[in-house]
Amino acid sequence: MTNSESAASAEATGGTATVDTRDLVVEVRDVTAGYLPGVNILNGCSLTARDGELIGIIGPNGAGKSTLLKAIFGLVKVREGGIYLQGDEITNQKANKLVSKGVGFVPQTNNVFPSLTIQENLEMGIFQKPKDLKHRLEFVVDIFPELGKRLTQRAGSLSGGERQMVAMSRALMMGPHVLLLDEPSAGLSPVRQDEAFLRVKEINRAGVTTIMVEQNARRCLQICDRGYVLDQGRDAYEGPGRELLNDPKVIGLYLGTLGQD
Amino acid sequence: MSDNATPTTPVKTTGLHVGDAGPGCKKVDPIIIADGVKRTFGGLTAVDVAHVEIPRGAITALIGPNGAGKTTFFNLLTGFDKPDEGKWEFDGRSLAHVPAYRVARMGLIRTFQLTKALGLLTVLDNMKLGAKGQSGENLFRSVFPFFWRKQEDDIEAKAKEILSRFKLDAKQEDYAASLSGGQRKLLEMARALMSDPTLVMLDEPMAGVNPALTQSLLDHILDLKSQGMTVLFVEHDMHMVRHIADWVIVMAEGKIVAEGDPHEVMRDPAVIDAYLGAHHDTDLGDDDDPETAEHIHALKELIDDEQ
Amino acid sequence: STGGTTPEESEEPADTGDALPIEAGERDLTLKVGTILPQSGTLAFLGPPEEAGVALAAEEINEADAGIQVEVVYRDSGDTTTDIATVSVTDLLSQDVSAIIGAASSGVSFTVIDQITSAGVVHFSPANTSPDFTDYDDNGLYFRTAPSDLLQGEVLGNLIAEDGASTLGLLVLNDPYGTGLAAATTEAFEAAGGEVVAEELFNTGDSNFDAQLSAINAANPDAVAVITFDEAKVVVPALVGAGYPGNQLYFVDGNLADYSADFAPGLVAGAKGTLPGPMLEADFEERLLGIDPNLDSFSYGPESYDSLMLIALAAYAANSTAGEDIGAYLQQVSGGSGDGEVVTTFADAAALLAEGSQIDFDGASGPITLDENGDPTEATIGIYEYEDDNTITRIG
Amino acid sequence: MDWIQIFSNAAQELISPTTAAYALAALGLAIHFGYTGLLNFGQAGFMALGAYGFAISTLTFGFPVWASVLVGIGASIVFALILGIPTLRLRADYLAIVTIAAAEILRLIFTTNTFDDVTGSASGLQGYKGGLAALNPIPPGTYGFGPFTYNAYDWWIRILGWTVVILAALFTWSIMRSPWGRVIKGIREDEDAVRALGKNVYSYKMQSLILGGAFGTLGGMIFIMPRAVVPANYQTSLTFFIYAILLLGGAATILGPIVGSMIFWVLLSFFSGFMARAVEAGWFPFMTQVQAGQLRFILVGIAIMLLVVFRPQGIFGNKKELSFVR
Amino acid sequence: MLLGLLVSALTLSGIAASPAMADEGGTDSQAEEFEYFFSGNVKYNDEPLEGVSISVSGNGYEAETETDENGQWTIGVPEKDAYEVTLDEDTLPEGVIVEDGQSTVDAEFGLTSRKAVNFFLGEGQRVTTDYGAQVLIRVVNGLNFGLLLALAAIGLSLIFGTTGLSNFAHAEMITFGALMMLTFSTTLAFPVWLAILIAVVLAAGLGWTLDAGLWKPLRKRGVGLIPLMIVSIGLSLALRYTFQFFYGGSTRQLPGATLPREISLGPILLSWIDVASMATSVVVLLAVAYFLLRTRIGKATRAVSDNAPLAAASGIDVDRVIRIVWVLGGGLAGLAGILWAYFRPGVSWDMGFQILLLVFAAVTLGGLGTAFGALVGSLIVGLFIEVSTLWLPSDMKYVGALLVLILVLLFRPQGILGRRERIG
Ligand SMILES: Nc1ncnc2c1ncn2[C@@H]1O[C@H](COP(=O)(O)OP(=O)(O)OP(=O)(O)O)[C@@H](O)[C@H]1O
Ligand SMILES: Nc1ncnc2c1ncn2[C@@H]1O[C@H](COP(=O)(O)OP(=O)(O)OP(=O)(O)O)[C@@H](O)[C@H]1O
Ligand SMILES: [Mg+2]
Ligand SMILES: [Mg+2]
Repeated sequence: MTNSESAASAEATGGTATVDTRDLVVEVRDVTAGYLPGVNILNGCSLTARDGELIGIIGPNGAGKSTLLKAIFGLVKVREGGIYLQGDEITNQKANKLVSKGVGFVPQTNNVFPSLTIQENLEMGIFQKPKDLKHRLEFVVDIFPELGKRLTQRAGSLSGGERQMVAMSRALMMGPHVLLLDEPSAGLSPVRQDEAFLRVKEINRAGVTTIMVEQNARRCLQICDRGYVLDQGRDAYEGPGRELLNDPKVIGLYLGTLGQD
Repeated sequence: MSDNATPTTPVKTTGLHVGDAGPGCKKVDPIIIADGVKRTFGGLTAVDVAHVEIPRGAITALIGPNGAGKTTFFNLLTGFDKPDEGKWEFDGRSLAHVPAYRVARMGLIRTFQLTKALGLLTVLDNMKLGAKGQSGENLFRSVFPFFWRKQEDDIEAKAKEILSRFKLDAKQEDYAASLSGGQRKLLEMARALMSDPTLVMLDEPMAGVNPALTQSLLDHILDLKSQGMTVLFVEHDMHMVRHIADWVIVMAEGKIVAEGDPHEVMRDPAVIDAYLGAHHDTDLGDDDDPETAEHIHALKELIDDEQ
Repeated sequence: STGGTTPEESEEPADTGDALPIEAGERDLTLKVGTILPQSGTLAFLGPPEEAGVALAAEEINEADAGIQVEVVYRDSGDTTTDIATVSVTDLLSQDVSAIIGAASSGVSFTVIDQITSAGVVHFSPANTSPDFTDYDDNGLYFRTAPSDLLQGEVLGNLIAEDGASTLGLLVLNDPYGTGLAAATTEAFEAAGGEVVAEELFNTGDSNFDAQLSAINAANPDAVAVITFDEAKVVVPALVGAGYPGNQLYFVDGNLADYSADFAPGLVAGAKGTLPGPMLEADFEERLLGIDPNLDSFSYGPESYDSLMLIALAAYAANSTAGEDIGAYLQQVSGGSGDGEVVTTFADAAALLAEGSQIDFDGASGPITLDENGDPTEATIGIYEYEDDNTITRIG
Repeated sequence: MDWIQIFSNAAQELISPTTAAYALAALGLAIHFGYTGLLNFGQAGFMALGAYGFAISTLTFGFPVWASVLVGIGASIVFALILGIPTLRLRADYLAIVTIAAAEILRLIFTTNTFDDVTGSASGLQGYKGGLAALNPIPPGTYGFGPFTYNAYDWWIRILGWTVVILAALFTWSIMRSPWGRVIKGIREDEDAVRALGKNVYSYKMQSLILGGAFGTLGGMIFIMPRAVVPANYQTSLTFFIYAILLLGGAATILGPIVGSMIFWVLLSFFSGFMARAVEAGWFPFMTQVQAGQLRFILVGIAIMLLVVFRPQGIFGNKKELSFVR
Repeated sequence: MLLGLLVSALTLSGIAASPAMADEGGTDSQAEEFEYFFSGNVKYNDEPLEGVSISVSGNGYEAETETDENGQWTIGVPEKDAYEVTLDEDTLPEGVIVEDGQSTVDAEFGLTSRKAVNFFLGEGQRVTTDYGAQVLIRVVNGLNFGLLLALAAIGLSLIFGTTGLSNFAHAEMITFGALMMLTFSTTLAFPVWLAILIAVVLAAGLGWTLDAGLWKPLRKRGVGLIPLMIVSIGLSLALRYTFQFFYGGSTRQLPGATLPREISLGPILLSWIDVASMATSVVVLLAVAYFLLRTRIGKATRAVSDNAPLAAASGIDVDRVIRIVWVLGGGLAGLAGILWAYFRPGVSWDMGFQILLLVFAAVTLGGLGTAFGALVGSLIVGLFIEVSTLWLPSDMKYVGALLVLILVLLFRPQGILGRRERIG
């Protein structure tokens, strides 16, 4: 599916009543990418995110969701196709360049600096804008009070969920225009998960274009504007979150019925 | 994709406890008994369990807020960490000062929350490593293949079977380092099952695993339960806990704070308050919540400040 | 007796009478000799004067045009850490050399002596002093020109005693050279009524010597003998800097050098040292400098020069360039078989040999006479003193 | 320039006992580092034990050859145990430094003048070859063709040395494709995971340390057959060179260490011969003979770098593994 | 060995040596007639005694002489043989006596033609340093050496910390600083302060160059840490011999390096250079610690060392941070090299390589990658090297320090200041 088609289909299937006329912020155009020579993980994957949209990506394990985020963020080499940020090509750009262009990213694994304290981890989140440190620190500690109590503990000794909080907070510290989240809720306790989703939504509503990969697909599709289902390196389904949530095919293949009881 | 997502209603094991269900209550047939186990890190008491028993032949869920000490408790039970005090036994045998590998040999296998795939071994080799009692693992016998060839074939067959259940069969010849986050979780769990453990302790096995697959794997676990295996797992996915757990133990700040049947425990206001949260079981999709609106406003200000 | 040495003639030659005959007549020989001297590694500072000595000898032999032409192939011995010597020897042997000159370090020589001598090639070291070579099973092919440490040690011990020191500190490099020399010095010094109050060893490649120096300083001996190679450049300033009087130091051949460029003026003024070899002919140093103008030390240059001279003369005497033949004649041309006319230049020596007469070659390093083990039996040990500008003058 | 001579000299290194000794030591390291992930930087110490164990048993105690070999191996097992008990719990990089330190301690003990009677201190030991030479079945004489022409003893030690190498390689190959090898490789990847699966990691690491150490020890014995025992040979740089050889060939491979050793020595010999002749021939008028000797090491250093740069996985290594290195 | 010496002694038949002391007086005119000489000193409580009569007898020959104003005497004899040397007690000054039987000494020539026989009378009054003072001196030396090691180690530790690379070529960066100092201060005769400045800047430049030309491209290609370590071993070899190529194999001194120490505090003697170098080390170490713990770049450095991809995702320019660390590490190594050249003293092509193991030991002992650990480790290594030789033979002085390293790691496997990683 090319970008224009996909945009068109988004409008056509248009669950949301109005046609979206906002600017394209992120555009992934037929991207092919992979790790090993000769093995493509993404096979002509396309995705768009308009200004202020909250996009959810779901799909089976190994579908290439993380790879897609990494490709957008320049951490996996894009072999074909292109990635555009507000119309400018950013294919294979250095990660720190993208950060200065207002893109933030939370990886799925290894997402904290183990030997830095929590506070230092958070400071790293706002490395390029040290002036705003105080403000944002307060903001983040407000969301995750557990962290506030332990600002001097080294992140390496944190529990899995605590790490995940640190990782989330670090991204929130950035105050980016575009936020890429890879399974931010994994490992969080239910109450923290809800908190995290709500905050993501709030941040998004405050104007941050957000693309999140989630395995907690129900929660994700509940809050997102549009969802993509990725399978075998390409976008298999795409549509408004609610619609996907109730699409029997999507349920059968990806969502399962557990959450419905 | 297969159609194994068809819902099944698992058979719950009941009548596990003696007397009232509550923190530290006695079990009819406990497989693990821990007494006064305590572990502190500097000033922080991560685990402080007065008494807990894990029922045999059942699926027990260990839940609790982040940082409650669940993983640390796992580490203590399996010999990966040493408690400051306390004693605990498995199958009637004390585990104090027993090194991790011996614990595993007794049939108590655990997985890690932060996965430990053996990166430069193939997925299949990862699995084979999980099998126990391999005669070819002895240096002297390893030189002569006829000692271990047959056993090796059996192990391989078994590994392939489990892999296909875990949807990893396509990746069996790849290095484990090339797996995605969720696939690693799957491998971690599949590998643990290779040794036919008496008790398997899974640390957040399904975090990051696709829901549809989760469902089919739960069936597998129930299968194993029916064959007599005991399962203790940590999980934050309440659907899953409700679905398969026969018993739930709630931990908070290192202590056991509640125990009981899953549905009952999840109705406990204290558990809801500290763990499940008010939004639990509600849709997060609607924007009309006044608190949310307030936050959005604050955020917008923050962003405007920067410009 | 100012400044002279009093070489004593060998009274009782090791092997009298049965000298091999020397064929009279013209020769037409091309002698190929290899060297394995240190070009790289920790002993590399010893390499240049040694190679210059060999090169000078080759030049003089070839200029003499006496029917023998010498071709020298220079290879590296490295040090014992790099194990390059075996590679160099393989290379040299493949070029059919008749003799190999080297190595500087006894340790390296031990690594290659079997390889060389079992190939029927003469192994001739200008600098090995380890006593273990004396009885080594070398097919009679191992020779050396460096005088034994026993001799220098005795001279040094007596010198320190004569200077009135009753106590002595030793700072010693732990290798065959250092420990051998230290033992001989100690023996002589104690026999004269003194006492060694501190003997501190260090290893090649040690980074600093503070602990050793503190120990010596703490014992406060009347004199300190510094038995080292190049390490002296580090040790001596540190020792004097720590308060030990520079004029009570004694140097040995491994480190007796001109320190005017290295040390603060007067640092070692009045210190003494011993160095084997007769007073170098005034022009010998200049001749060496003519070969390599960058030389800043001449250690083992004369010995290396003599090594090649003797090898060439032995080949000339044998009228053969086979290693075994050279080995058979080496002792004889050095004067070790007793008879023979004393000669000091190659041209004279070759002229005598061409007449069929025996010779006794005395070279730049003294009246070398080899015994049946290939060890030198005669030597003169010079005594030197440091001037205010840290240069040395021979005083005995 | 006599290229034929340069090449034929270099070719001789292919089968030289020194090459065999380094190959064996590198094979030991392959077990340690390549397969088990033990960053053992004390292989020189194991080699020294082989050399000294053999020489001291022969010289001081008058043991026959087989007993001397056993003493050397016994010593290395004891060393591995002493070294392993405290260090096998260490993280890989700590282990590296501790093993360097242990090997240096050994070398310093062999070097110190304090035990001169037994160790020969800095001058080392010689005169222990009689026993081995007496076992030589080859009648005296010179055999071979082209550059490979040696006398009976030289052939004997070459045959012995390479036989040991081949046997060791076959042995390593067979254990590494067995379940034992799988556990060992698992430990390299993550020992906690392997521990959780019920394997006694400590014991496996110890077995690996002993086995690779014993190979190093045998290498040490072969190493001294054509030369003498000199303590300065066993410095840390020896271990460095062996690592270079191992990585040249490929860390977790059987043929890698052997071919790596051949390449290393052939290169060294080639540079040696070439540089010296080039200076003699006046190709580098600005350079002295002495500098040529040094330039060779510069070139060897650069060659090691280039090989790693252009083939980081080594000659036999698997390119794919590289994309996953941490 | 001893046996060997004896054997070779026997083979040295007629050996000649020159008479020493020829122009130092005490040579009787009769000495000229002979080839063999006895000579010696007569001293009482370290003061020379003049006019004491000494006689030599043996082999049917007898001769006598008197000591000169320096208490020295020389007697020539005709044969190389055993003689009796006797001091005539009557000629001694009032109050000076010789213990019974010690006025006659049997003396025999060795290999040379000269033999010294000394008579030291009275009590020797050698002033030795007492044990306590010795310990003190060693401790101060150890601290001094330790600080220097720390300076060298911290750069290594930083580079290890940020890139995970065990850089064996660090030794050559140390040497490089010293060699540049030598070039600019001695060869080009710049003022010392300027030469130091230039040398440190050039060393920092070397760090820059190495990173830009070698390490960064290798990082880009994703070469693993162990292959990188081997590259550093190759680089170390190449650089070391390059230094030897250009500077030769011998040791040289920097200006002012051989001046005596003149600051004395009790038994401790220090030079101004020692004091300056200790002060420099302390100041620089504090500055580095401040840099790491307090500055933004410093924290970024640690972040990169923890998780470089994540650091990049946080907006840190990883390559720039690593470049800064290399420049800093190079500069520190260069400075360490200069101080090392003064401390040792001496500049040589392998001076850095000689302490590489110690530097690594120090870094490890303290805990890999922790800057303070490097300091603590260095001090311990320095102290142990200096102090342990009070009990150990001095040629085993590193054994003590290395043993401590092993023992410490036995009890703290993560190093002194290192932290244990969490499992699971
Ligand atoms: N090595 C350590 N040093 C200091 N604190 C530690 C260490 N290990 C764990 N902790 C602390 O102990 C507490 C319990 O951690 P644990 O990992 O057991 O939590 P958990 O219940 O598994 O949480 P989660 O659900 O987030 O995985 C946490 O607050 C953690 O920060
Ligand atoms: N470093 C790597 N090298 C080689 N292949 C890789 C690597 N990382 C991932 N892969 C492969 O790429 C495919 C997609 O991986 P990716 O991590 O993008 O999956 P994902 O959709 O994020 O899955 P999950 O939900 O499990 O995180 C998988 O088949 C995986 O095996
Ligand atoms: Mg993923
Ligand atoms: Mg946990």
